[in-house]
Amino acid sequence: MFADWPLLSLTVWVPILGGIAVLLSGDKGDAAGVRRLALVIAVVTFILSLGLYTGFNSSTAEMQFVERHEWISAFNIYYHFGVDGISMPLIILTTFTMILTIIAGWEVIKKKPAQYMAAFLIMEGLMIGVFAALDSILFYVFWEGMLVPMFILIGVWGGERRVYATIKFFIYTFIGSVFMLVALIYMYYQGGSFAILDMHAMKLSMDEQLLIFIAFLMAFAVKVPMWPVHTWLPDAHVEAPTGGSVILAAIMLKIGGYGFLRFSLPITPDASHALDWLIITMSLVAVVYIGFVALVQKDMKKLVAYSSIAHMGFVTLGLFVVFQIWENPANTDGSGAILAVEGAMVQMISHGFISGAMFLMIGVLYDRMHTRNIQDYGGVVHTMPIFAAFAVFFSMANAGLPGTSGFVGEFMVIIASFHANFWYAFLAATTLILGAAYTLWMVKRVFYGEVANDNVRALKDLNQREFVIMSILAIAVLVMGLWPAPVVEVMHATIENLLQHIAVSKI
Amino acid sequence: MTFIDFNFYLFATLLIVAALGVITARNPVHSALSLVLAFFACSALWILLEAEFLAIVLVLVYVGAVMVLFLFVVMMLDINIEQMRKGFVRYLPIGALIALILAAQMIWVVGPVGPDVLADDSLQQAVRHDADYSNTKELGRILYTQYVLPFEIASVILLVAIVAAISLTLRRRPKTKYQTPGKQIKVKRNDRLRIVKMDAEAKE
Amino acid sequence: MESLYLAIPLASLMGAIIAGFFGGYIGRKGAHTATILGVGTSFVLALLALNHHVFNGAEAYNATVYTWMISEGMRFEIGFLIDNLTVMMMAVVTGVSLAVHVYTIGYMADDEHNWPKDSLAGTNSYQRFFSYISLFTFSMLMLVMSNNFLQLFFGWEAVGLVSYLLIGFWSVRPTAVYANMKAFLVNRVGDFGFILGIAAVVMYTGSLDYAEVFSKVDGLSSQTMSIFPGVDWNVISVICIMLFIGAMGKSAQVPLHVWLPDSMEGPTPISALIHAATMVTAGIFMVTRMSPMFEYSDAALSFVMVIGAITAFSMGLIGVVQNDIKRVVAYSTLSQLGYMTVALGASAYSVAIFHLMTHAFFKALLFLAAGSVIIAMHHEQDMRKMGGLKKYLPITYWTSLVGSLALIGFPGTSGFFSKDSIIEVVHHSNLAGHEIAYYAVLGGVFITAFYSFRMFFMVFHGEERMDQHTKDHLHETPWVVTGPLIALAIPSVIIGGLTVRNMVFGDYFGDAIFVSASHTALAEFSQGFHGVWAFVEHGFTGPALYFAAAGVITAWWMYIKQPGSADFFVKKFSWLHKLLDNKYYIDDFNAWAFGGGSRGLGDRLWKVGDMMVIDGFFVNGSAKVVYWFSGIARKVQTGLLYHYAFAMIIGVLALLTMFVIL
Amino acid sequence: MLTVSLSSYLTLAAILFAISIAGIFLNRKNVIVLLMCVELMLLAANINFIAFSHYLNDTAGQIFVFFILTVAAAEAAIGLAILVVLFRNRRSIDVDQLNEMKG
Amino acid sequence: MTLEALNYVTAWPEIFLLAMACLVLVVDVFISDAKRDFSYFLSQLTLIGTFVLVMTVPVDGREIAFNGMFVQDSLSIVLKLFILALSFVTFVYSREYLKDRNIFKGEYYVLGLFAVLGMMLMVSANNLLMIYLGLELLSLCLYAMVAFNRDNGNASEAAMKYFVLGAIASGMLLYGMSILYGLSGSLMLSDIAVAITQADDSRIGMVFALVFILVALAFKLGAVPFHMWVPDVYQGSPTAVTVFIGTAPKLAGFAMIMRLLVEAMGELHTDWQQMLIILSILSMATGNIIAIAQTNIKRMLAYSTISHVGFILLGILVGTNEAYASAMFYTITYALMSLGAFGIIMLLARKGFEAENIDDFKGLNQRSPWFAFLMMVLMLSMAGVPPTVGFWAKLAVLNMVVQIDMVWLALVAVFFSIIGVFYYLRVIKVMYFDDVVDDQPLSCGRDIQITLSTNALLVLALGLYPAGLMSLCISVFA
Repeated sequence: MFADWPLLSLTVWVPILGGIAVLLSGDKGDAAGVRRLALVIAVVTFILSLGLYTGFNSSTAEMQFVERHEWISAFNIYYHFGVDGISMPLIILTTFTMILTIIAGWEVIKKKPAQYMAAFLIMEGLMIGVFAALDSILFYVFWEGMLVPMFILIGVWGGERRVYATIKFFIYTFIGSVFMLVALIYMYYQGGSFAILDMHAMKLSMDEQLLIFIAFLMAFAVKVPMWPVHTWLPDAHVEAPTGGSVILAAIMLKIGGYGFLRFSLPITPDASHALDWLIITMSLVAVVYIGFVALVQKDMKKLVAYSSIAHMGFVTLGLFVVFQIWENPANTDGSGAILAVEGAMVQMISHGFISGAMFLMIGVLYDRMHTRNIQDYGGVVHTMPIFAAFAVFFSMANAGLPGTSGFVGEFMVIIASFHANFWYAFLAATTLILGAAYTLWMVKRVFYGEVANDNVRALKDLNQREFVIMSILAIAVLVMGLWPAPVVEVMHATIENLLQHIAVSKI
Repeated sequence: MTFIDFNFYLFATLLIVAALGVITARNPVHSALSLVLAFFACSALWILLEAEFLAIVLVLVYVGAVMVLFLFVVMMLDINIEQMRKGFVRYLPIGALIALILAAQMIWVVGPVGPDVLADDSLQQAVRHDADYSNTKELGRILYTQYVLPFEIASVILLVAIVAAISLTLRRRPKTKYQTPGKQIKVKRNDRLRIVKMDAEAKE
Repeated sequence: MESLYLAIPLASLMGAIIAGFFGGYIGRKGAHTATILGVGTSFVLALLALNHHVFNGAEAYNATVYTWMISEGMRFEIGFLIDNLTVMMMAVVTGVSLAVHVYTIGYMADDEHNWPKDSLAGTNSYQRFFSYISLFTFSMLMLVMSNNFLQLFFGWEAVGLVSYLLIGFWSVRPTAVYANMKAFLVNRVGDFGFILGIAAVVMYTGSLDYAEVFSKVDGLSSQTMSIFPGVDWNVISVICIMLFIGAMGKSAQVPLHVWLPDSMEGPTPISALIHAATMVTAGIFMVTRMSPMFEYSDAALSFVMVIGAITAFSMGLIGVVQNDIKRVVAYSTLSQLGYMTVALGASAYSVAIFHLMTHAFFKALLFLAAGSVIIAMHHEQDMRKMGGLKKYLPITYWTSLVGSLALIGFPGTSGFFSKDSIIEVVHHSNLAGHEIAYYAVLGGVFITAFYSFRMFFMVFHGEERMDQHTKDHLHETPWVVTGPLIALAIPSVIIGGLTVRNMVFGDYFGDAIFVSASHTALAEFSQGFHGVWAFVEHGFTGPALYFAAAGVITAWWMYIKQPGSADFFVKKFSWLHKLLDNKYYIDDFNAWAFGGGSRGLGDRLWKVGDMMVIDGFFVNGSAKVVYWFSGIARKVQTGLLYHYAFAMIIGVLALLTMFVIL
Repeated sequence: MLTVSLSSYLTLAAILFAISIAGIFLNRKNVIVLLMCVELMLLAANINFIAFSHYLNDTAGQIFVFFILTVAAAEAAIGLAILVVLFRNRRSIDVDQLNEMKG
Repeated sequence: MTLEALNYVTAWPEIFLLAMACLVLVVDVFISDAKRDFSYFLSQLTLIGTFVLVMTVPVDGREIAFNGMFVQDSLSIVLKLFILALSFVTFVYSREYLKDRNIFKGEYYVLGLFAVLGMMLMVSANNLLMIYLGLELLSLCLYAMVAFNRDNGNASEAAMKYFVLGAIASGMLLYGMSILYGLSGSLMLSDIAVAITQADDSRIGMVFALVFILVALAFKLGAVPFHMWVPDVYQGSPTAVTVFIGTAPKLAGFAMIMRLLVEAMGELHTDWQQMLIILSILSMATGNIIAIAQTNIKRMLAYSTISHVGFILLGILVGTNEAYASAMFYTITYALMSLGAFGIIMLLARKGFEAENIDDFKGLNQRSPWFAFLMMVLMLSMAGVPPTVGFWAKLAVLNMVVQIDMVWLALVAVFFSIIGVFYYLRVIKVMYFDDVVDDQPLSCGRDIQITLSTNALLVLALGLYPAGLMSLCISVFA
């Protein structure tokens, strides 16, 4: 039934147009109706994305569901959509997370609910657009456009320092991306096409590649975010409303990783190769340095935000360690590269679930106590046992416990990076300790011990809405941890193809 | 040195001196008068260049109308002359330096030394017209034919100048009291007279 | 058989799920019925499997349950490897677990007293506890039944998780929640090495499957890798040492032992089940499982042996000065784990496993007995407030005595066979460091005997030091407590004698354990074996017994005969006492160096690195510079006409100069 | 030998131009003098046009000057009107005080 | 010579406009203040009529009229249409604003119409003289309009500054033109172009002239360092005039550059390219950096204009037809954005209150979510954030810059646009994140509401589908 539909366009435009509809339905009307409309749109989008999944042929690396229409002929820009094994899971992650986000903001958002919901829906469409775009300018349009609703979200519904945080967020990301734009234009000038796949095939000299790579790096490293351009993230997360944090962590960061996969590696393989030490260093610093920084955070959201940075370090490590895996003389059969990249992808998806869950958890507490300071809590388990159970579960997932999705990606990346160098794996594996340390220490201070104060004593356990969100996420985390095969299978052909591509020098 | 040469240097010197007078005079009235002198000198130079009509126009229109307007405004606004010179000496060195550099550069390009930009044959020697040649007639001939559109536009510009000058400066003083007979005639009884009905006050 | 094998862990899991998710609905009785049923089923099925493999001599079963993931042609699978080693572990795990389940009914009966009044977490704590221990059983079974590294790691971490949950079970107690975090983190340090080991395995063999990995080990034995530039290490040694680091965490070997004593904060059944009988032996089991690899690396084996020896001796010493009844047992456990490790290092895997098994019974017994005492004493754990309990707790007394005798290796008891074997094997070992190990384990015998009976005398004999109230309420614990004690006491005595022939000297393990021909210790030791009775007789002549007897007598002298002498020695050797009392200051060092150090480092990195340098200098700094510059630059716009004109003139001049003149 | 050529006129115009520039910069007090300086500048351009016109033997230059004179008159009218308005508002045509708006 | 030879049909729109402007002038004298709306409607009618006439002007490629003084080509037609449309919208926005300030007079419209005429002549100029006259006609109208609010000191100050600097600029223009005339021997652009190709000795003289002409062009557009008038004039003028100055004349300025630099002095491309690079970088830097420190939104937009001019120059300096098209696209979209932005500023202003400070926008989202949204779209467009048209404009220009291997220049440009994002975001920030200070209700006529919404939504719509406008621009230079 879906076969003939322009499914990708629908998944992109349904939420955007839906968001506009929600916006127009206005704040004066009843908030309940607005929410319900938003939820329906999110669910419809999710169903559409499932249509993508069911129709997806995972045995090929070809782009599927391709739509291509002339858009701006003057610059050869096309309205060009398509998905492969890399973008497919991320699209589903987006649509899935969005439903939860909508529910998460259900009664909590009292100020201008229509604008809130609309911002999310529009952002959803834009994010899906980012994953689906096959024309680099189309990609860029979505990529930048996405900043705006997020900017508004943090700024309007955020916490005390929201203005600082949101402007920092915007400018940081903007700085990174404009240089990417120049790189794209340069490649257009060289190759005459803005199509991403054409860029993949383009011959580029080493100097060109290096500059383009650096431009891309600026864009994607900020988005991921990689150390040392990560400092917007803690601020943005802390100030963002819960839903905003969830989307930020669950999806927006992935766009950086996706960018590396879609642009940096295939377009500038030689530069990626030449500069992989830089990325690897930055990733490992992220894992270790940020691990320590997370340890001393006093604000729960900040802690989780920092942990996100550390986890995303695995993504970049996995993506860029491939060259050294191939080159390591000790690694005789040259295996491990696919494992690394797939590990990075799995890590992205899993981090989507887990960080989303973590932020939702903090949101649950914040909605009740209006504080995120760890020291304001203590002994929450005594008043919110069900919640505490979820919290411990997600914390363990965050710490990479096997059986949860958090483990899969880390495991794959650590193993793969060992193929390149013992010390990569060694430093990456420190996350086992650090990740557990900061997460569990927070859990200990927040949930365990005696009831800290009367505010905690007055807490009410999860309501039905919260319970449903948590359960869905918990199931997702668990299923992916126990059986990641389907996720890996979807991307396998694409990644294999990608690696074959980048193994060939472009010079 | 021919007569023409002599006149050129004479009026050129006069022009420069007058121009310097414009920018250095303490009193704006003196500046204006220097400017008039400059126009005169210039007018003489133009005659040397066989642009008689424009030379006349310059004197008649410029000196006769525009400069008078200038002087009129200077007088009207009654400016404190003592204040006028402040800062002049202080900025003179830099101003003179800039002007000298600029002049040097410009002269280097168009003057006798430096690149010979005027090397083109057509610029070497001016054709002297016959005595019966009428500059005015010649100008008039092409002004109303070839340059009819600019001519029309010039008129529009003048119109704009009129409209602008009037709309900017013409004002009815708001505090001036004047009668409007029409209004006075149209006045009705109710505008002037109000009958107030009051209840008789009750005694305590 | 496949579905039967699958049913073994799943039965426990089902119990855990039922009690965990529906504990509130089914109530206490429902919860313990469900979990006991589940674990009971697992136990019965495990026995069936044991029968199938051991007595019917079935072939080892090695198959995949499902494919977890395929990447790069490598299959990550969940599967079972069932051989004699596994079935024995399964039987021990499920058996001890079953006993603990039953025991818990009694132990946790009054659990609500352990919680604040209005704690919601306390309302279903009973059911939750059962759920946890069933979940643990499941995890442990997954660990031992695994046929690959992935699942091993999965079980490895899962038991760690349950251990975490159970140590911190009384989450209202600060010490408990400190201890559980500590346990998890220290275990994670081990896992850190473990995962690197797995990574190395994957890299050099391209597989996670035991069978496949082992088949490639031979080819790797000459390969080297360089971790530090210029230094080449044997790959197998590196892999084995890293894997062993994992084992050190889980099996609490020095210096990763620090979590185990603290784990006694958990309820006693947990101490018995997890922190004595099963989980802590996972490391031993793992090394045994990996014998085909360890055998290729003498360096790794020496490392194992030395670590084990240090643990065995030094931890026993600490046990001597402990006053908390559970902590004594805990240190004893540490020490015994050291023994097992030493055996591993001597290539005597079967001996290690044998000791593991016997230890599981008598240590569980001792813990449960200690728990019984604690229940009777109304959750008083300090031995200095006990004494003379013999007459109040007869069953506990006698079972404790059995356990203690087994622990010190009284000839004929199960502990005797296993411990004596270890000592002998180490004696025969030819690896570097075996001398140290030998003296350590021998000295350990004396210490073991001393602290065991020190505890025994302090608790059950001598004057009654408890307060009147406690004394009035003293009575023997209920049958659910004593029943398991008796149930465990019997195998503590006899299991060693029954199985020593097959397990240590026979070919019970078959292919499950591989011993290289060059490691002759066990073979040499086996030559001296002439039957169980001869072994026992020989035991009476060996040095170990004398050491043990000396220990018991010393304990008797110090705590019964001359009760004040202990204090005298404490004063006389106060430095030693202080050193031991502070556990060699390792905890303090860890808290200072790792706890404080990492927090300090984190703080520094955050405040200086992130906030000052990146945010302060680069981010906000550049914003400030732009603002500042903007503030300066706008001054150019003075509002004065002549400046504006000047700007234009300068512009003209500049352009003229640049393009016309130059 | 001194002979007047085209470049003499152009040089003269250049000097005049430079003088007017100096005047604009130096005059810090009176807007009217600024306007006069502008007139000087236009005069410089006019001299150029007429000189070229003469040497090119082309009347277009003179036509141009004709229009310049016209426009300059109009410009002067508007400029002075603005000046008057300014004076009414500020009671001053002091260039130094003409800096309410800046930055 | 017959009238036919003049080919005056080509100039019908201008003739109509002139006639109607005079009519408005006359009619206005005879109507009372209460009926002043009539002048407004008549003016609007004039613009519409002219628009229609421009649309219907019979042009076959390139039509020369009035003895070569006047040219009508696709460039002039397209630009005229936009100039007329922009002026029309400007008049719509201004009416209430002028009424509130008691300066709702016919002269505003008359001057406005004459200014439009000036722009149209500039656009169609084919002769140095015509360029000069068109420019002066426009400038004189603008000088007067700036001072239009006679009782406002800032307005007169701004007018004075504008006037003096403008006069200096036209003096320089004339000087440059005189040299150009002398060296090429003609005032006709095409002749000059031919003369430059043949020039060898006199080439440096041509460059000399170019410098002076370029200065005037830079002044007209507001490129650094000839930009000093821009902030003061933008701030001091009544907003109704600011919006007028800030939109259509930019198109006329663009046309002037096209006529002078490209048509007449295209041969000197290498020279003016270098000059424009300097001006463009300076403009982008100065505009963006100083804008950050502004608290007055009109002044901020003035600096933003300067930075946008830098971008427009980037497109021009490339020197290819495609690049001119991109610069034109940029200019048109910029005019559109700034029209909307000033429209909103006027919308917020009311009797006795100028919404001139950025702080006056505080909490606009609470007062009127719709207008806050529109303003956000406009600001994002100015910042160049997709999916608004401002992004495509920047993309188009950068694209061209990269095509002549000046990646470094593109990088400089984006670097400064990052700084630019700062202050546009601040406007969005105060609108959305800050609390309301001024809670007076917003009131404005339906016509303004609809026009303003269309204006801003057009910015968004063109962002979603810029191809139409872009191909229009390209076709102009094809």
